Amino acid sequence: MSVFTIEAGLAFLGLVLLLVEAFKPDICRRTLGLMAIAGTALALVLFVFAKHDTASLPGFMQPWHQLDTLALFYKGFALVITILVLWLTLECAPYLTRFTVDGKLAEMFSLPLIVCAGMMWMASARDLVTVFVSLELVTVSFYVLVAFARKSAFSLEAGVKYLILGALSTGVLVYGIAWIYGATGTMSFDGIAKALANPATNKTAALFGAAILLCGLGFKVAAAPFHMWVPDVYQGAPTPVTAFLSVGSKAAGFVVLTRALDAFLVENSIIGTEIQSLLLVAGSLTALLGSLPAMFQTSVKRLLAYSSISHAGYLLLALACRESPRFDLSSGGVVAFYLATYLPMTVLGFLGLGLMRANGLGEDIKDFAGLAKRNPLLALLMTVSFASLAGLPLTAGFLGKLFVFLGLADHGYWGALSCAIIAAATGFYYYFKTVLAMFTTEGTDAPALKLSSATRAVAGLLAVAILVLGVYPKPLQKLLKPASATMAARN
Amino acid sequence: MPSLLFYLLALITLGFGFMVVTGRNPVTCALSLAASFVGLAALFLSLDAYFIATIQILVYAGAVMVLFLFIIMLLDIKAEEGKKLNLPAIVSGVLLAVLLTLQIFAVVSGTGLAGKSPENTPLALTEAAGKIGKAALPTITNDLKAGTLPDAKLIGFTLFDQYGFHLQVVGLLLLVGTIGVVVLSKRERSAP
Amino acid sequence: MPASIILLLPFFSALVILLGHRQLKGAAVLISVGSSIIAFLASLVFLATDDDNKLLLPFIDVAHFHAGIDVLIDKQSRGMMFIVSFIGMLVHIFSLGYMKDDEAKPRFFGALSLFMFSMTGIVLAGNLIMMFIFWELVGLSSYLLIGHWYQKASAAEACKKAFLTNRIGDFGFMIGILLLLGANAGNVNLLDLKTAFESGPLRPEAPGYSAGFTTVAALCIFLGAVGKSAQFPLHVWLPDAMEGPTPVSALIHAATMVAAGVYMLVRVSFLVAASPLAAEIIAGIGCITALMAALMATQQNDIKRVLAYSTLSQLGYMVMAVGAVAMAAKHGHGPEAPDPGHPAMFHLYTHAFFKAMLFLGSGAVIYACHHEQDIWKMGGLRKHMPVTFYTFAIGTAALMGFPWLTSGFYSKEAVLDAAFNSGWRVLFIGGAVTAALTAFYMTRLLIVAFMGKPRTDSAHHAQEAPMVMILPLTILAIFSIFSAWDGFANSLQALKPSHINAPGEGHTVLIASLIALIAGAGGAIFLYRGKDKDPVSIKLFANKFYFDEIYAVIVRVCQDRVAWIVTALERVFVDGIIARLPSAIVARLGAATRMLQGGHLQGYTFLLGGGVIAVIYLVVFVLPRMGN
Amino acid sequence: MSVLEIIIALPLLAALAIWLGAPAHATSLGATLLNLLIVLVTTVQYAGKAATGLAFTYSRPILDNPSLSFAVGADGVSLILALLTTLVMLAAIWQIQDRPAIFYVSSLLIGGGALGAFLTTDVFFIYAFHELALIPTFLMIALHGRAEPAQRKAVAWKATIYLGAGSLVLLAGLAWVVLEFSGGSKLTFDLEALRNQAKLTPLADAKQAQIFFVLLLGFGSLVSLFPFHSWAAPAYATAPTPVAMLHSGVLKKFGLYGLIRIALPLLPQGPHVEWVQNALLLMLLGNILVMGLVTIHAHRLDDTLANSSVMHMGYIFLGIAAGSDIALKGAVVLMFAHGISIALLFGLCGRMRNQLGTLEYNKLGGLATHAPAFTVLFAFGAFASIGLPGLTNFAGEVMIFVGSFTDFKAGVMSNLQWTVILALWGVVMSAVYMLRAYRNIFHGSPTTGLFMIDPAFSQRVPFIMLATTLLVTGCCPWLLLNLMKSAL
Amino acid sequence: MITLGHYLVVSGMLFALGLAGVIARRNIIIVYMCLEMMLSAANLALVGFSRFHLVHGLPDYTAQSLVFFTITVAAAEVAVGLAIIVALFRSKQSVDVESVTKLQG
Repeated sequence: MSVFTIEAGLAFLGLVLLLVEAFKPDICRRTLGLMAIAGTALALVLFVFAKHDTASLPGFMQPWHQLDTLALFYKGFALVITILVLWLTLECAPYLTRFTVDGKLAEMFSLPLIVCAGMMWMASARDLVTVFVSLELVTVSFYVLVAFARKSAFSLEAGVKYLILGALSTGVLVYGIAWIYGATGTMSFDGIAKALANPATNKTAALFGAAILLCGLGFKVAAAPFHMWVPDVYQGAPTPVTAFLSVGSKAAGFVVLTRALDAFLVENSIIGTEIQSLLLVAGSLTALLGSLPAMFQTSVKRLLAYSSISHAGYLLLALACRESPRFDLSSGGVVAFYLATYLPMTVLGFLGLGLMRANGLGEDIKDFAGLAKRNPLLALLMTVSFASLAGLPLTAGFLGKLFVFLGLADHGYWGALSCAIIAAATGFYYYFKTVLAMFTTEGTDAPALKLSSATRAVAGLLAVAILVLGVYPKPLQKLLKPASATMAARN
Repeated sequence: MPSLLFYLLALITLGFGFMVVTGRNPVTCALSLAASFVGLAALFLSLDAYFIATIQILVYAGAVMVLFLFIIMLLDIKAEEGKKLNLPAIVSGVLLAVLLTLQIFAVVSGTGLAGKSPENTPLALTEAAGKIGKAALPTITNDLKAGTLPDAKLIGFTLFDQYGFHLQVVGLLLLVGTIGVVVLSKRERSAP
Repeated sequence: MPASIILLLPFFSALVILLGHRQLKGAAVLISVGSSIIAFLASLVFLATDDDNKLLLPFIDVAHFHAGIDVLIDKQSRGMMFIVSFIGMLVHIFSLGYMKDDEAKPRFFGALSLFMFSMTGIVLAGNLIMMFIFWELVGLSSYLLIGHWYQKASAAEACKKAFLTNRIGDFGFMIGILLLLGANAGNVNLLDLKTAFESGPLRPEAPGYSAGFTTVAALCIFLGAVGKSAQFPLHVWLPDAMEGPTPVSALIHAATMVAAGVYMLVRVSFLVAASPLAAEIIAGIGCITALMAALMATQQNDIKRVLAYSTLSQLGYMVMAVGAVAMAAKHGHGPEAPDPGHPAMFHLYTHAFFKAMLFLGSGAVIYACHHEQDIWKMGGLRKHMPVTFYTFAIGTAALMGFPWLTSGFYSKEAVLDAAFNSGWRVLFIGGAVTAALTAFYMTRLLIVAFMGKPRTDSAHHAQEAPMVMILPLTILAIFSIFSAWDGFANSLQALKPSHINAPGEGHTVLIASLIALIAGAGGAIFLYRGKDKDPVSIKLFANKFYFDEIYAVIVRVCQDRVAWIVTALERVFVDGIIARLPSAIVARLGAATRMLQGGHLQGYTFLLGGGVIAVIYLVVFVLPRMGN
Repeated sequence: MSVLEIIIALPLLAALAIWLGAPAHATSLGATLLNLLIVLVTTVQYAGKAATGLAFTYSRPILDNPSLSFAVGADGVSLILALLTTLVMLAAIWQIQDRPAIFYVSSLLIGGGALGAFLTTDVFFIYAFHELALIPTFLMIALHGRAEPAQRKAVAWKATIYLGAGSLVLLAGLAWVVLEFSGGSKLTFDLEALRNQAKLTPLADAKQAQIFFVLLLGFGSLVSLFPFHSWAAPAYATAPTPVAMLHSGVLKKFGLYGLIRIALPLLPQGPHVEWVQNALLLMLLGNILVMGLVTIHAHRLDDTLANSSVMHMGYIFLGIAAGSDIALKGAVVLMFAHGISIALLFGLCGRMRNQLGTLEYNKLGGLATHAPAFTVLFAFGAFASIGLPGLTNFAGEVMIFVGSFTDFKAGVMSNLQWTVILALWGVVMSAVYMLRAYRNIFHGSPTTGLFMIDPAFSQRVPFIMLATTLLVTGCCPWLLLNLMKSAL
Repeated sequence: MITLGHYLVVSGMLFALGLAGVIARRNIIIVYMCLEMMLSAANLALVGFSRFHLVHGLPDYTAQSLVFFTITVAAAEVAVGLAIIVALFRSKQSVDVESVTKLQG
């Protein structure tokens, strides 16, 4: 079975679920959700055992699809996050349905499948056309998902903001693609890399195109100064969608960014130094602009949004550090590693948020007061999640940051390193503000919070993943190792 | 192509574009946009992109604009007359537009690409017929040999020969769009 | 073997009492007294042992730095050991009576044992680190004993004052040790140091010799002695230390601990000898202390305080002797080289007996008068407490240096002789005047307290002290008379200078001291006989030259005020600049960046567009020109 | 499997067990007691081995490149600190009375983290375990601190931000170290490998100085090196008793341990380059003199103790600045000594606060009369921190001073030696404030202050244990020194 | 002579014009129109480049394929976008950008 079959099947499953809902409107949403989860899980299993070489793809796909380790990793990543988002949707369903039309959630189960397929295609893209179409598939789906709970003013506002800004970024992206194409005469990453390594290529046009293209992609990954949509949209969107955006969409954006940068920063690239400097500046700025305003947030959801911005900053900085000879992970590998660690901690955070909402509580820090008393387990798990987000050692988050910082130090990017350190230091403040709230004893008259065993299992699994990745990252590193090797070969 | 015609078309495109940006009545804006797109389509024609020009008119000036107008009518949106203009936004918008234009000027004048014109880079249709080789359909080579540019055929060939996957993705995207529209604009069946 | 018994027995006694004083109750007293008696017997055996320098216990042993508990057994330490253990034993016995009714007897005896341990350590110390260790420990035991009646605010303040003043001295002592240690490659063994100074790398002829260094080192070490032996200007603690129980005053603050400074100086006399300037300063300080304390003593009314100032004065004598001997050696007037005798040590030895006796006597008086210490509230005790009176009189005579009969005479002659030979006539004059003053205030004390009629009821009803208290008094009285005799002194290894009986320079010293004695005693008899209140009132002396007041001001200004200012500065600047300023900046930045998220779509689109333009500007127009 | 792994794991497992519902007091006490025994046996074994390097090593590889492994190993220094940790842990846990389980859990976590930091030999884990121990510290100060909620939160935040920022600077320094000393082929976090590389190809002095300075700032702010100290005093004064004991006694030693263990072997010339040395000397003088005066100014016992704890760090830094073998060993001894004595004092201080409700000097007095055992125990702590011979602190201090004078040329004083002289004045100051505290609290008439009696014997045991340790190692510092036979 | 540069400048100006509209206008529908204008401007640049990047003497049709996709995607985006705008209008009775400022800070 080829990977493409799985991807297509996933999209198809999305359509089937829509049809099921259409023809059997009274179907229990839990059934629908579980079907989606089961389907995705099946896809994941099949994906693991599928053939992982390009030759196994259908012929018409072969020129457009690459199945290197990075692509495979991100495909798996997309499947995992989709499963988790679907689960999160089920958890959040009790309150989400209050804001959806007729209390229906069917599209919340089917669209993620299509998004997942889109993200998997993005991961394999070898040219800008593929990037564009799959990116748009994802983006348009997200327009719908963000505004899905449209009876909530927040969700709708987030939808409008995401729509306008997203469309603007699409325009910028296409304009950038046009100029890159104009400068290099090709839209495939390999071709672009080849052209950029050729000194005869027009440098100004290439720089101009690359700059605009990176602006467009920067929007997707929330790089400063294109991050301004993130807090509003993340806060307004339904929590599962926020999780999906902050993990899935961002990861997909970073995959594409990795691919594009692999081309732009190819050896002897005529625009290499400029783009690298841009990345350093943007990365530092992003880390800071994510961290500094986060200190004043009262809503945990918005806080997580800002945190996600600053994480994007670290990821950009990781991308700016190209070859690290003394590292088994290339920049792409570090990014992948970071994202892999970022997944469980962010999802766990959002899961906690969703559970709070589902139990009739708010999303503000003050609503977290006394959580440790009401549900010690949840408080513990959330603490793990936030500790990891803050980058505390022995959690997954620390290793990711460590690799980034090591890379920066290895290349001597001290300015960027100091910005990252300041951002991380600020991070301690706002993450622990929330943790502290959970453990305060004041205002604990609220009733105990009950979790189903399945929820506990999923949340526990995520926490364990954070801790295991934090102390035993070897398997993950191994998984990502060939990725760096192939890229090193290509570079 | 005569310069005059180009400038005329550019004027139409940009002028109507300007009216979109400045028009106070949404309907005026929509119609100006349609006009601007027609000008744009003509520019596409001048670039030998007949198929693109056609779908620009069909899809944009046709379908999309109709959709816009339809929504404007449906919502009965009043002109912004009564509303105060957001002066800082206007100033900053103009400022950014000017800056961006200047940058593009600088970039365009700074690149060697700018020198290419239809005159110095003419299409070589008959040679192309030979170079494309057997991969292409006979009807394309025949047209090329005859000295006409089989634009639609070539695009179609490229799309269906190379970009089959992308077409399917775009198809899926349109489907998602449809679903989205339904989800987002459906009226609530049962009042809560 | 005796050395370790003498050293460790009191330690274990103290430890046992610390651990189990609740359970032991009365037994604690017996343990302590028993250990002191055994230690005394051991010290007798010890007198017959050979010279030795050996490691008893390890302490710190790193790289080339070896600081163990190693004992240096020679004539000096054997003699000193005898004094310490002997008087210690007597004081223990005396305390049995004196502290009979005290609730915290175990604590008292425990601390006494601790003191015995520490003092023994000082005596036996073979190196300066060990000396310092026990130096501090005597400070602790002194602190505990002065503060025995800690409920009394004055006692609590006094013990604190004693410890802190000693700390200042120890500050110098430690610096001195470190300097010597650094200069002598980590070796501060007394014998090795001596060799180093006399023939080793620190001798004056050695390359790189620095006279300044030697002087500084000597003075730093001397500062330790200044603290412990209560020399000017660190003398202020000793009079206050009389807040402690009287046996403590006798043992620690008269006979032994305060003499440790002198003992230590004698131990490092090679160092003093190596620096003439230091010797002069030491002699000068000693002379000033002797004179000043004697002047203060003339106006004190508290029986113990008179004795305390007398102690100060006598300690000044000894210190002066240390300096004077070193100065004399430079002039070629020193003793013959092999003569280990030292006037300071000799005076220390005799003084220990008669001063301990005087204190114990005063203790008996205080005990008899129901803890009344004002001599003007006594009077006529001669009849009620004859034994006490006679012993006290003997002690007084010894202290005044009653010629040919008392031990004090010989040792004082030795000191004055050294002063006379030092080359500084002023030392000798100071010493002589002090002698006169000593005669004066001691006679005054004797007359006011014991003669005449009882002035209060408590004096009237005073009774002779019990046997356990009388016995030590008597023994000490005997020693006060005979201890300077050759047979006695030599067998006790008292370091009696060999030329003591042949004062030089045509008996000038002898005549001067006789005149001083007659003038002092006569003046006192003339002034105080039959008086019921003090006919002389010199505020300056009575108020101890206002030292306490001056120091209080210094402490308030230099320490408390500065501490206040520093604290304020620390809050404002350090905390402000290091902590609050950055966090304020970050907070301000955070607030500013938050403004970007105004929630207005137009603002966002502007930012996005502006961002694109900025990125283009940066990438296309700036970075390529930077040529990086 | 190494015995050290058991030592590290035991408290952490106990904490987990309590969180999951095991009886808090019994579990934690049992685990700590067992741990103390294991550490003692291990230490004795090590001393008996006459081995000098690392012992009980075991390594579990985690990453190949960068080379990272969970590696444990102990030498004398780490064993001394492990001993300190287990002792203080036992005392801290033992003295908890009528408190929620989180007190036990946090104590176990802080202790376990400290043990991890002291007994692992991989830079990564050394750093990681320390951070692990910091979190419960913050939480406990913020949640159960002895102040109004707003104030204790502010205090906790200050500490958090300070230590967080310090940790990040430290992280940067460690990253720098790892990058510089990893050799050409791959990065390694293994301390031994880094050390070997440092021996093989030492850096230029100037560069060593730079890296050392970064590490000094990082480690230093964890140890409240002046002027990065202002978190410490309020944090200790506010922290719940076991946390104050464990943090000031144990965890704070981490920074010093790091300097001795990581910075000095890798950058032997670092502290001796003139500008670094002068900076360090100035900073530590700030600790000793400025903080000494600040301590003198304190009006409450907790303030006095907290500030004194900051002040005493100056001496340990002095040992590090001196850098000679004697001074470094002295620094280790002093770390141990200070840990025990300050834990003892904070423990007693906490008990006093519980019983009396206030620690203002002007409201106290004469406690010695009715609480003699308590007084004696306090005296042990107080005199230890004054530096009285016979208690461990003295041995450490004197070794540091002596170690600073090892290369003394008669007549020429180096900056270091002048600093020692000034630092000696600090010894006088510490006597001033400690005796002032002692005088105000214990001396005087019992009627002048609040009433308090001795705690029950079982509650005295932890403090007796600490006092005994002070006495035994104070009289026989060679017990500790025997564990550090080879030069540091 | 009309060169590629002319087309690029026209495309750039159209793009800038669209951007100005997006920033300056308050009516979301018009904002959306301006966005379409920007997309079209990008298309013009693409077509221009494709015309002058000859492959075998013919315009590069891969770029024109992208234009095709862009137009399609734009259409879908417009559909979804207008649906959202309709939903917004239904809930707020306004399509002014200032009606969506609740989320901020």
